[in-house]
Amino acid sequence: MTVDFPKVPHTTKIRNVRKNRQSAITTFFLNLMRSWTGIIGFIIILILLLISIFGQWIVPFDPLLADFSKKLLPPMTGGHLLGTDQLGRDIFSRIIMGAKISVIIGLSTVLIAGTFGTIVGIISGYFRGWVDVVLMRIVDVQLSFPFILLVLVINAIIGSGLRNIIISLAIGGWVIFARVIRSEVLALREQEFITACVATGVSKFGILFKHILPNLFTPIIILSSLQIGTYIIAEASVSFLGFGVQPPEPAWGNMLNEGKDYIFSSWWLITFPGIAIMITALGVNLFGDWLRDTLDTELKGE
Amino acid sequence: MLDFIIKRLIQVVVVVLLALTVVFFLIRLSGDPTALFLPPDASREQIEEYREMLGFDRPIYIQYGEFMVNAVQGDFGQSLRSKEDALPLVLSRLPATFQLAISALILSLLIAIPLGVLSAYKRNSVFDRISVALTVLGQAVPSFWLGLILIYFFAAQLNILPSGGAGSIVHLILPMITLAAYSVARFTRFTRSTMLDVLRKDYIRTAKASGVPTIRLVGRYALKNSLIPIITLVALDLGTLLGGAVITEVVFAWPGVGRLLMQSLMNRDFPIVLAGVFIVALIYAVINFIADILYAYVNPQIRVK
Amino acid sequence: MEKILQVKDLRIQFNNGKENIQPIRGVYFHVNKGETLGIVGESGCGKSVTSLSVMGLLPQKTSEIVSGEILFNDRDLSRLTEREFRKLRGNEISMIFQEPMTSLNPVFTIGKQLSEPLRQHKKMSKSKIRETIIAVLKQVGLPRAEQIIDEYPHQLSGGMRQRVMISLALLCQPKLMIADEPTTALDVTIQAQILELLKNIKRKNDMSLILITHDLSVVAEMCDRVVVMYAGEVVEEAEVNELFDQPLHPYTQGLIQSLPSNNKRKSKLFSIQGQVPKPSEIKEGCVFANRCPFVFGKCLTETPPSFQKGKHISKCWLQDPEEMEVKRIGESSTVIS
Amino acid sequence: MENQVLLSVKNLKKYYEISQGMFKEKIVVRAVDDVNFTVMKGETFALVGESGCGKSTTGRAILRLTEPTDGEVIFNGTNLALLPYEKMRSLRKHMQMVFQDPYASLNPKKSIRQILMEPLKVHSKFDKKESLQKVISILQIVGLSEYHLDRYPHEFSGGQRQRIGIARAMILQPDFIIADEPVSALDVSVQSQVINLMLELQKEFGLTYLFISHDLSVIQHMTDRVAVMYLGKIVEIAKTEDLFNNPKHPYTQALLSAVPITHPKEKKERIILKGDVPSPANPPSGCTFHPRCPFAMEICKSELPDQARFEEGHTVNCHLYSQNKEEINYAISHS
Repeated sequence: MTVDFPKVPHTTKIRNVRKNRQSAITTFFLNLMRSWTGIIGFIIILILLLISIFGQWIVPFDPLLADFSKKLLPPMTGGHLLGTDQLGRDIFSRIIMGAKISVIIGLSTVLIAGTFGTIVGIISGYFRGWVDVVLMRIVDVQLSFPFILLVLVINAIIGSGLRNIIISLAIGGWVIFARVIRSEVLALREQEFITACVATGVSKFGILFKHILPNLFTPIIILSSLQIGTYIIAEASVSFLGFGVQPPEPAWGNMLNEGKDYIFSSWWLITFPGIAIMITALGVNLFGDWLRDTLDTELKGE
Repeated sequence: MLDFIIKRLIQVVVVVLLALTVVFFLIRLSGDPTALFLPPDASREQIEEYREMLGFDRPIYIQYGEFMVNAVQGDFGQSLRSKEDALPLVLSRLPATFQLAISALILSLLIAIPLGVLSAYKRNSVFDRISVALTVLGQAVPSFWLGLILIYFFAAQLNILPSGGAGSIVHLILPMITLAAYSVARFTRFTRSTMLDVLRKDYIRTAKASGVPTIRLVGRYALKNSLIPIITLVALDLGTLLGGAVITEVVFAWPGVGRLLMQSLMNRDFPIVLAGVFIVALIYAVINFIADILYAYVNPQIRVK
Repeated sequence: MEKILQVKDLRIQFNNGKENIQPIRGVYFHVNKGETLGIVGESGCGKSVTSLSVMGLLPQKTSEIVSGEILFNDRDLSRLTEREFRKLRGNEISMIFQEPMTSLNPVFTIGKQLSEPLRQHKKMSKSKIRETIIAVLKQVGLPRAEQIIDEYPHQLSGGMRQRVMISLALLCQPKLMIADEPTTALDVTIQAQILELLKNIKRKNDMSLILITHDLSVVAEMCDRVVVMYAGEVVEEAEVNELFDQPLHPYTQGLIQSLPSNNKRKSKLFSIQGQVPKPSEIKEGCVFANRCPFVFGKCLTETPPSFQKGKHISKCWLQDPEEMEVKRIGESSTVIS
Repeated sequence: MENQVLLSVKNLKKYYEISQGMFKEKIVVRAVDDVNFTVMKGETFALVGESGCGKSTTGRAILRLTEPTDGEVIFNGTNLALLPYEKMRSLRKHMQMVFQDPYASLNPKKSIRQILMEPLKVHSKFDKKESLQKVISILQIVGLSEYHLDRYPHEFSGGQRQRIGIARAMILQPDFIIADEPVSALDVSVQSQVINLMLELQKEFGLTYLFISHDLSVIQHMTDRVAVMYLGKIVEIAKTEDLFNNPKHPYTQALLSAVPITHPKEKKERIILKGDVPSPANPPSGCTFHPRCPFAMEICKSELPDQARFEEGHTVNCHLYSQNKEEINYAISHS
């Protein structure tokens, strides 16, 4: 009982109707234009990225060069826009260089924690069984310990430095990804379109890679963008407490740590690095919120 | 309900034991433990002697077993510096931390819930916009920096509040505000969005259709529905609050567990670190446990079962 | 006959942040005292929006009544303040919603939720309130009313919850009850129970009922008169028998003919081609023109007025006496609007 | 081709266990409890019942979209319930499914081209060019066109999405399609379009349907035989016309009488059932329908009724028909 499909003449050209669709980038900017906060966040991030890439060429002074004759100069004196610190180093230059450290830490932590957490989340959520039970118990245990404290303890044990603070943050941060991605996978698994794939005869791995993974892209992007801000603030806190990035590296956190002893005499030491952290976190958060709002509505359709 | 409580209690125990295990192995795996326990200028003989004394020459699983057996009995050894017993030392600092954390929590809830409700009720008004802007800003300000700025203004400039230390209620004001700031921002924002969600629900429309005035709708009805997710968030955030307490304690020289833990980490005084981790994990697990029960109380769908 | 509700030229506009759309474009209908009026139409035709506007429950920020009147006992509801509306809602007009599962608040007991309209509109003591609620719960056929009053919604089945919703709407003995798809979420056997209940209650309480539904058989079962809505307009209005015997608008004809029971078993069902236009796609001419089997030139360019034949109104050029080449016969055929 | 058995379901069971905590026994929900029926080649067999009666779970258990707890599903001589996953996967090209919710059953991130190419790729039926030809021709068959190839599901209306769902099920040219409430999410005017499409496809390709629905008028219109389900069990099976003209089980009678009239002048005798459907986690003893049954007898409370057979394969599970005739007449005349 084979009934053939009606023949379609071979001359039929397959038209591509993509022409009248917006490209992804155009859509991105059109959506961005609708939100003030999104634009602000985007601009802050853009500036941050630019100065962390080109910072070393635009700094007016060597950020590491100490000059005791110029120590604790207030802002706008001697060509020092934001003044100098207790060793006579230019604060403006140090903040610019600090941006690079924050960006490196934020991005690499999100990359490591995100990748690891996502993998765990997918394994846990898709294959379930005892693997899921074990992994989620671990996540539960870790989540039952304050993030910042965990990072501090780990960092104190494994030692300071840029690499180690990234490792500490990643160890502290992967669980959020694992938790969120797992619940996304669980929700996706129950979706009718996944059942439809099983009914079609798509293999388990086909379903995972072709149907579940692409649908995880959005939650991963949203979560990552929101986590970067957390990581940057956490790093600053850890460095402020004397762990993390060590002097003389100009991280915003340890600048505040060094400056806090001069709080009664020289306000600028603690003011500007803090503002830098705040603006960065603000930009990342605003952008992340905007991303979540637009992508979420996109997910839901119209 | 009873087996729910028992189940959660078992979970608390597991969490605490696992937290200890992880920190124990992290410390052991991060290098020669004896070196960590002794000042860097110790002689070779001293190290060997110490190693034997602390039993580090034995296989690690025996050390682990012994540590856990002792830990369960509350014995974490002595501080390497002051030679005080570790756990009692940590416990003696606990009231100060509680004082700070609880006052900050109460302060933030007192501000955040009314603010969030009002913001949702007057959505898109000037008041709402300002409150949203402040919450966004509040979440971006690192708490230790806020602490420094407060010290600068109120201690250094105005000289009306102490910059650190403990003792009287005035000492509490700045640390409490510092610690509460982030939570205020987060809770306000969450209360607002939860309220907005609830106000869109079918059952709110039903109440409206029975002639309930908006004020009562928001204050009496929607608020109770919103409490369930708010309690969940507050419980989850207590960890952040405790973590923030550590930093705040350091900034304001507040004599709590956090400051002790920080000093011990600096000094590599690991018995105290372990005792501190034990206490923090225990507190956090217990808080979550209480939150779960509270949650069941507010949510009749769980309670009635 | 006394008209309890009159809706005249109602136009409602929604703003979704990007653009303005008008899901309701000039709706006319009325409800006589003591009758059941059915409003039928498919999803998106504006039947629910219309009913919400009568209740004053449209979202305040994003929607706006652009023009028209909603006369309830000769009082224009479209100009009422929120405070004035509140005194009406649940008191003189009440409403039953489609989803009994989500329409009751999960964290309050049934009694607490039912006491609300009485608290707002009647001065009653607590014990009197409780008494009244139990009486109404019994009236809607709920067993164990004395216990149910202290239970939470999740302890009840869908059918029971819908009974609770009906009792909520009934508490203050309203003059008009609006039921928005009251049985759509329910199973057939439960639907039969609820429809029966609505019929009895309407009779006993001497009120008028607006029944909003997509289901023609519910209309056949329940209604005295029917308004058919399509794409934000009323396309036909008639007494129920007349509508089923002699539908005038091609859309109504199509709906009735496409019911499986009106077709020979296993045969191809009659079906209306194409799809409902989106509000943004509606242009000049008749809204149904793109799907109408009888479409002709005028339909595409001019919006038809409502033609009236006795009590039967239809918004279709085919009913134009000139088009039909039927001479006007006195008053029986006049053009309104 | 007539009278050839395509699918036979024997003693199919699907139980769910719900944990009640450590100290309480698990609750067993008997979603599908000992279901038996056969589907002939080329016919449309309906499963009808109210929500929670287990009709959808039965459909899913047959295709092993949910693993059956027990029982046999014999399709063309193979017992699907015992097949290893990979074998089952390759057999799926012969049996497909159309889902109720056309919004949820299409992956929002995939274009129509990707959605329709996938089944062909999975079962490596054709090369790329041929596949595309198939996709285009199936789109035309279901009333869409190649113009829609690169659009995404959210750009379509409900009816169009259901057409796409049907196209996906049809593209592998299966012998058997399970349609789970395929038209209940659709508007009336679109509903008839989709029913027509399904009827046409059946005629053209000789398809066999298992049609799951709660809508009795649709079932009456398009199916050949019907099984009525109540609380996980089949209570009556008959030819569609027989069932609608002469329902035997009290539940079927009540169900049919509850169907709304289609013309206001129609008068109908209603059997209004008492109460609600009990929970399948805690079904009544004996015949599960007895608490609501107007004819319930003593025996119904304790014993499960056997199947009574009538002419033309009409079977009923009810004590009224296993007792002697006089008692039945007594019960009916006193109702």
